[in-house]
Amino acid sequence: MKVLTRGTVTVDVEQCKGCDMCIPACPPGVLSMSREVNGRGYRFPILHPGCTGCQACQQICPDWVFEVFRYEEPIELEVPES
Amino acid sequence: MKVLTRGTVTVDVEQCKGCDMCIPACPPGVLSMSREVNGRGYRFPILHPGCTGCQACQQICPDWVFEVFRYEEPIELEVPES
Amino acid sequence: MTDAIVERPIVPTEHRPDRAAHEVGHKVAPLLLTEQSHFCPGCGEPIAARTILENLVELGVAGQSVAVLGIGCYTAMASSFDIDTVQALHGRAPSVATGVKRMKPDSIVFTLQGDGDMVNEGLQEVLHTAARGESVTAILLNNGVFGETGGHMTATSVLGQRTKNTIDGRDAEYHGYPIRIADLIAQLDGVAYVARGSVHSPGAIAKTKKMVHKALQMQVERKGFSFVEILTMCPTGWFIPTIEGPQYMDDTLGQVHTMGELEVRG
Amino acid sequence: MTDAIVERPIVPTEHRPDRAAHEVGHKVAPLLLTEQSHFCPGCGEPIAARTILENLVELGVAGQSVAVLGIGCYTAMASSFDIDTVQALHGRAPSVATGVKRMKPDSIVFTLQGDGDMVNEGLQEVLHTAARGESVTAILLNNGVFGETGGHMTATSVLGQRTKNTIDGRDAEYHGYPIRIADLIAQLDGVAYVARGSVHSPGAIAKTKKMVHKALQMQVERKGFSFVEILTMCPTGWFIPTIEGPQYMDDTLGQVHTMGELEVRG
Amino acid sequence: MTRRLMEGSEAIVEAAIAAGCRFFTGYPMTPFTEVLEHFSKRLPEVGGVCINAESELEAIGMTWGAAATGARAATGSVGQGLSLMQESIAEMALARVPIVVFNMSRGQSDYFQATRGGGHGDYRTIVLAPMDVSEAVELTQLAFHLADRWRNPVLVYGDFLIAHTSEAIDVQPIDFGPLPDKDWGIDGSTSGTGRSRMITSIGIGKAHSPTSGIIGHFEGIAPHLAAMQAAEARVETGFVDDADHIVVAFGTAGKFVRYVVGKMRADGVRVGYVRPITLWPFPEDAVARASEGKRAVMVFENSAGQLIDDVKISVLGRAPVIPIGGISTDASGFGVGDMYDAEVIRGRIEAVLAGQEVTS
Amino acid sequence: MTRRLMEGSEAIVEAAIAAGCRFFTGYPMTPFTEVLEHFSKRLPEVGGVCINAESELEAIGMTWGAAATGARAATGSVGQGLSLMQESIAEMALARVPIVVFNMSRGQSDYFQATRGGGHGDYRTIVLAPMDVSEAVELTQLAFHLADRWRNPVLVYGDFLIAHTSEAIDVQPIDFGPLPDKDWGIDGSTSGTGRSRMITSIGIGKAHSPTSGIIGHFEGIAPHLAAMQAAEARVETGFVDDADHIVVAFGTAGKFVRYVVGKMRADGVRVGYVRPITLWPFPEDAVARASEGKRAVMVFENSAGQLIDDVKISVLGRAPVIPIGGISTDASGFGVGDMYDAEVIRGRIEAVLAGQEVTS
Amino acid sequence: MEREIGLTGIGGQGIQLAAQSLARGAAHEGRNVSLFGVYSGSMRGGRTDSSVVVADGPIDAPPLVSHLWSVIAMHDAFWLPTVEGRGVQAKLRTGSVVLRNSSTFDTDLDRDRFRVFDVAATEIALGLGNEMMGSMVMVGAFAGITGLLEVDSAIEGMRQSVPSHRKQHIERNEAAIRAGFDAVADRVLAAPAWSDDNEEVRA
Amino acid sequence: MEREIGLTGIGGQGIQLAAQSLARGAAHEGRNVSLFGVYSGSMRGGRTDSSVVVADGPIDAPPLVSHLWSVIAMHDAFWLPTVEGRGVQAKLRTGSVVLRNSSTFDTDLDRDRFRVFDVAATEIALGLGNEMMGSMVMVGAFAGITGLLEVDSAIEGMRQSVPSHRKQHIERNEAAIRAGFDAVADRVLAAPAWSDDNEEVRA
Ligand SMILES: Cc1ncc(C[n+]2csc(CCOP(=O)(O)OP(=O)(O)O)c2C)c(N)n1
Ligand SMILES: Cc1ncc(C[n+]2csc(CCOP(=O)(O)OP(=O)(O)O)c2C)c(N)n1
Ligand code: SF4
Ligand code: SF4
Ligand code: SF4
Ligand code: SF4
Ligand code: SF4
Ligand code: SF4
Ligand SMILES: [Mg+2]
Ligand SMILES: [Mg+2]
Repeated sequence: MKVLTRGTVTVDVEQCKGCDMCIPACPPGVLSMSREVNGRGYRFPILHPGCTGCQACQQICPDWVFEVFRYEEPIELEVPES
Repeated sequence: MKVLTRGTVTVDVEQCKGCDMCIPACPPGVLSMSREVNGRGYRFPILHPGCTGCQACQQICPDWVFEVFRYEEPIELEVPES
Repeated sequence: MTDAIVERPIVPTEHRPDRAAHEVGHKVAPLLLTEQSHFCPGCGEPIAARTILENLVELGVAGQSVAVLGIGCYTAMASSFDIDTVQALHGRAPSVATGVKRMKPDSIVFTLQGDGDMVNEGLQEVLHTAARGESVTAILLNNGVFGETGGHMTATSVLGQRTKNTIDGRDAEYHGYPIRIADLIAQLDGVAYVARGSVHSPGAIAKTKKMVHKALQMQVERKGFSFVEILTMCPTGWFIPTIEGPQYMDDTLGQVHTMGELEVRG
Repeated sequence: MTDAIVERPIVPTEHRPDRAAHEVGHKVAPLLLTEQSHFCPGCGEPIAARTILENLVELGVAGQSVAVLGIGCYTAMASSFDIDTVQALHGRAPSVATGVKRMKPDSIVFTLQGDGDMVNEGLQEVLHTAARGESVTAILLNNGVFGETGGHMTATSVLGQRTKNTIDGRDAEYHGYPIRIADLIAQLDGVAYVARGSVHSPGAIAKTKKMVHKALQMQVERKGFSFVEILTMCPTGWFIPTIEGPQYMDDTLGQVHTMGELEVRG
Repeated sequence: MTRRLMEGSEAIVEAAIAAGCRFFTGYPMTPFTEVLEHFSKRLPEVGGVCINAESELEAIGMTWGAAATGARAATGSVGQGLSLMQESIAEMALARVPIVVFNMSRGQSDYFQATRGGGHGDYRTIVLAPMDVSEAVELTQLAFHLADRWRNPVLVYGDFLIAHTSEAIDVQPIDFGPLPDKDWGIDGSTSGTGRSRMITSIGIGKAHSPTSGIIGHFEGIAPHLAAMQAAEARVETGFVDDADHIVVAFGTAGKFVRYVVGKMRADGVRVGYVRPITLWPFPEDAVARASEGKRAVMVFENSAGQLIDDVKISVLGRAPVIPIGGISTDASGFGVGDMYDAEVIRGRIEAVLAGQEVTS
Repeated sequence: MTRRLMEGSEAIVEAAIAAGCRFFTGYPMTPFTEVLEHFSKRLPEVGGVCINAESELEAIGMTWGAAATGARAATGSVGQGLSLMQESIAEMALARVPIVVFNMSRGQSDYFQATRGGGHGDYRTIVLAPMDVSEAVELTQLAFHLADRWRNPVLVYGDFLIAHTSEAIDVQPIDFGPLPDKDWGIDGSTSGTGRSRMITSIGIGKAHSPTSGIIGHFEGIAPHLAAMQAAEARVETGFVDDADHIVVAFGTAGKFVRYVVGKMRADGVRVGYVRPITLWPFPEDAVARASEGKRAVMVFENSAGQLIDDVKISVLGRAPVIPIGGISTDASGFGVGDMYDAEVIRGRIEAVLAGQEVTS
Repeated sequence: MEREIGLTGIGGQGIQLAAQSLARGAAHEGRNVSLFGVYSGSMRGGRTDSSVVVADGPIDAPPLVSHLWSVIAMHDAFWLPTVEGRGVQAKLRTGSVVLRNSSTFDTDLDRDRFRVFDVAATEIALGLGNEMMGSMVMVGAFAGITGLLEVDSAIEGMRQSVPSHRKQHIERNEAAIRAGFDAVADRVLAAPAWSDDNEEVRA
Repeated sequence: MEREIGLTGIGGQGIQLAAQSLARGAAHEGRNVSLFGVYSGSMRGGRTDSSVVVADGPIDAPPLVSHLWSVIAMHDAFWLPTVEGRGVQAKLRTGSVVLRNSSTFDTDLDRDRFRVFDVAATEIALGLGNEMMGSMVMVGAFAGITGLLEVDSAIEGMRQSVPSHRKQHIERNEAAIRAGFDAVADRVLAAPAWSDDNEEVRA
């Protein structure tokens, strides 16, 4: 299955404090929490295809973890049927 | 002319501080200020016929000057035509 | 006062009438230890005090009442009230009253404070106490000035009011706006009763007395915080002749701090 | 968050995209001297701070802005804000801001205070400053607890709220009622703008940002005192997992301290 | 109750309750917060009242009201909060309202405020300075007793170390002997009887029981202070008689000094210590006696130099008075600095013995 | 300006304005009220700001903000009001915010509060104690200078007598010499430049200009205090060299003592006086020198005994220190008691000369 | 030569304005003056005192004087020792000049010891239409009896002392001062301030 | 014999609960105990330290000890001297026992001077479903490596220490302590607390 992906983010893993708040805040639900921890012992978000570049994660993140980008042209990313 | 007089008051002259407030407060307007002063140098109220015993003077007086009485039977007091 | 009246004969007033008559009301307010009153001529504060004292007696709670006084001209009442009294510091009466009430829940505790005391120095105290729903009654004597210090602007002085340090009148731009404290308190959830009365006329005094009655009644019934603001004349601090006090009050303070009941918990 | 998502492929997020893309918004809020934030995981305070900092830049007033901070967790922002700062004592920020503004009328002065700071310790300060119509902007970060000291009840904690010293929930009878501070301030004549926002969801954040904008704009136009209350999550002081913060806020504080504009001077 | 590992703040609360304290209120501030937390849990359990005051100003006001009824009532704070209470504390001393105030201070630099009264006017509070949790349990109870004995506020000067140290404690009520009746307590019951009562700091009395007036009221302060001063000074001394040098220190610093002096004595060094337990009244006589013929009197305190004033006033030139403390705090400002270290302290004492200068 | 009969409170205001004070705020309380009244009239006339603060707590906060901009700013109060300000005064000392505070005190029993700081922690305010209206005019101006020189709050310790005495006065600005730039003042102009500034009492700095941290901040207090102490002690002495006895007194009491001692000298009695002008730093050296070889050092103060502590600390046993003052007030509590009487004071001094006990 | 004048009364009697009128009036004549007033802001009938020292040379004495050459006594509330203080009379010496407002001052005075002058100040003021201006009447009477200053100087002193928000009272104050002066026309310089035989005033 | 144990970390790492668990656990075994914790109410990543003194006789030393026999090191933020203090390491002696949370403690340690034991506490906790329970893991590991107290006593100490509003966490805390104990199964009593050769620990 192809997922339309209008944007993407960078995640500053070491800044993250693992609060999980970005996860439900992401409208298309394309963030999940890692299984590993960062240097301070916190889990952090992982991005999956389908980001819209909406900035919701950036706005709610208390720790300045996300930089958000919008693609000039949306792309399609492949995901397995769920 | 006779004036119907339902009540009367006593005036504790030495308690009075001459504020004048009882004068306009008296509904039938039967109080006036003295020309002399009391021991502290204040003028004080004088009663004329026509008191109704309404207590207005007593209520507004800050210095507990008045005691108010109502006659069992109203009386008529003589005043000159004005 | 018509000039005519002074022409009329004088009724003797030194002694009780010799005719059959009954006394109505007391000369001196009840619960006083002395007839002396150390207030300026024309002051509204003793008039307001009478409304409280009479109510304590009429409600039958005088023998369990505790007064907590603020600091202002009314502080002079501390010695004359025959009421157990805690003299609080300027602004702090509501907290002191709280301490008393919590330790003696059966007492009827009221504060007596001025606008300087309550709305300036102790604004926070009264609001927190009200929000806490503390079962005490706060009584404000609002004359729109610090009477005691000589007639300076308070947080309730109305725009244009001439005070010792706003000699050209209170100017919103420079001195800000008056606080209508009863309106604020009425917004709080913990309050059972809020009203504003005045003592500038016999009619207003009668209404005010009823307000104080209701406020104390709320405390008896443990319904929460109760509050009565009473506008009082301060001819000294207003720099006007005593006789003009009532009218001045009506024209200035009375226009902003309007009378009436603002909150009555059922 | 559906479990399904974790099954999907992972998009690399270490670097800027290699495809043609433009950055939207900044990673770090503007006017910060450091990316480090000394707040607990899931704290709402830095989120609220971003709404202020972005507005200062967007209004073009950053270079004349002065921050006056209260004492609470947000005090940690004093070092990181690239803004001339006066650190006030607990509760005293509005008066300090007044002093600054009166001496530097061209500066844009805002306070940043918590509910403990503003509605407990300094309730009187903010009300007097508002009534004075002081041309400053006060911003309240309301999390219904003293975060800094470990999650104790404040004057805004809602009934039933579990805090460190109301462990069975805030009980009106014993602990009193919460104060809805924005509602109180909106009653005062000196105020130009009063609103209440929140940071518990991206939508709420966007609305809050607009409120802060309007408040600062009022100051630029010298229309009087302006005020924005921002509800912020404090998972630490609420004793809940960080992820539950936004929902908890909506269910508790958000029900009593409801969002919206309460006063807008034309 | 049997011995239980308790933090100092909890132990203080248990001691207060054992002493009959039934009213407490306060506003959070580390490490006073912990005292407040324990009171807010425990007082309702024993039929008392604990109010989460909205601020320190309101806390002290509520305490005033509660104490005015005759109840044993207390409050407290730290640093800024204590300063805010000074107006009321000063006036409660004048109004003769007995309360107990816990200053869970950060360091020892509130000594002046505690002993000279940060408020206005002529007044003093009795100040009890425990050195550790066990002593805090005793002195907390004594505080309530002395407050009632003298109708005067009493301050317990604790600190972060006492608040945050846990020891195994068994709190038992202590009987300090009989006290005068609290017939001055206000409850409304004498209202309207012609014998109504009044609690006031401003020296006026009810019209039916005229007081000595404001002048008399103020003039009466000096004898009251003198009486407390004569009766209540408390001190612990150790090894002073045959010492060449003595060290004066109070509270937690006193605990360290006592420990260090003990070790030095064990090593044969002729040093002694004086530990004031009441900071006011200051044990002037004990310090004076201990200083007689000494080569130096050292003062170890965690401040820029406050206790040293009282030491100088006591020693009055009998021996040189040498400060060996200084301001020492941790990064949180809790006043638990690196100077609180037995080896550091020993080093400073030894430097003085060796005639070297001590720089803190 | 030419000489004009002015009440002390008015003269103080004129002096403050001459010194460049452009911000004042306060809350009425006799006799500070009069100072506030004059400021509220005069400051707008010179382009300054005077706010009728809603309370003393708010007054001191506003003063903090105004002074933080670098403006010369002042406030003040009396008694209770001063006590309420102690939290802020203590912290302004830490934050190095230069302000001037007028304590138009009732009597002299705020000496401890003034000199030891009624607030928490290690700090001191410079305290200037004029003896009369003329000296108040000079010391008020000096106060603003010293505040800026040291970035420290300065207290002017006046009283009811100074406030309410009128003399013919001509207020002229005094030049006390150059001062450091106030480049620390806050006005928003460095915001967003990476060089933004901060005024804080809590020892943290902007991230771009790390400070010494909280520990360093606190440890820095002691040298700051020592520097002020070394530089600023001021005193007036009279007839001390060949005196057998000296009398120490400050402020209005000092004016009386100076007058009485002058009269006694005229009568051939070998008595001298020391009048501390700064109460902190206390002129320890001058008092020590003056006490050398004297038969007694008398202390005349209107309090239960506060100044006497500093006298003892200075004299250090060189001579007996004898209190001849006491609490003396009028019925309003304004601190203007019957003891302020040249004949009464002379009587007390003579009693000591005659070896009698003085009871106040 | 130094002359110490005390004024004593109760709040609302205008004591402070009277004292200022005397002080500014004397200063207007080139005298050295020191003035001290005990008052608080309000007028609730409490003590209000003032003392004025007028001298022809510099004044080095503190403003609270041990003795009074003269006193203007509006009310006797604080005349004798009470719980509130030792009273004004204690500061008088034999021969001190006492101007007594006979309308409101009741206490007996030792007329052998003091030079007592009765002035019905309140009544005179009442006659002028404002019974509250008794102390202005006394100022005029004092100028007349003692000549410490000219009555015109006293009026000038009053003018300089009335606060800006009370300027409308200047006229009637002037009338009261003049009325007081006139009232003692029969006693002019009965106790002259600047004559040497005052040195008889003694403890 | 007295054993001083330091615990150091940053807010939120559960340092205080760990220290209390050790202290109450040791008290449960009849030892004399003194415990001191540096913490403030909030969890904003600041310093949080604790020290526990456990002794078989009465403790007369003040609670702030000059030296540490052992330290449980959760994070290295306050390990070395900084502007914020001289750091925890300064209190160690040669031979002191250091339990290092290898997941979050980065600084190099002098393994010749100290007896260092690495425990991946945060990772172990993560495996149990809550990465925030690393210090509980450390408590178990400490019991195993030093035998200062039995692991069951540590668990009992934890039970007594959890505040009433957090009782629901007791189970998983216990699991974490046991997991820590199990994780050092290969190093049991590798640094025995109550053996005499500890007296080698020296400055
Ligand atoms: C802390 C403090 N500040 C100032 C004062 C001085 N003071 C005494 S009464 C008063 C004003 C009282 O005003 P208000 O309460 O309105 O009473 P009123 O005199 O008008 O009846 C002031 C400011 C004080 N006693 N305490
Ligand atoms: C006068 C005073 N009292 C108490 C404190 C302790 N204190 C520091 S922060 C704080 C609570 C702050 O609460 P809030 O303003 O709501 O901020 P939050 O931590 O929730 O962000 C308290 C009580 C203080 N610093 N000063
Ligand atoms: S930008 Fe929007 S869609 Fe993309 S990850 Fe963030 S919240 Fe999700
Ligand atoms: S919101 Fe920020 S800090 Fe929280 S988990 Fe997401 S990225 Fe991490
Ligand atoms: S009782 Fe009524 S009618 Fe009679 S005098 Fe008084 S006010 Fe007038
Ligand atoms: S109201 Fe009372 S005090 Fe006033 S004039 Fe009338 S009687 Fe006298
Ligand atoms: S000053 Fe005003 S309030 Fe005070 S007694 Fe006089 S009139 Fe009444
Ligand atoms: S305690 Fe609450 S307000 Fe403070 S940093 Fe943590 S989450 Fe934020
Ligand atoms: Mg008023
Ligand atoms: Mg908060």
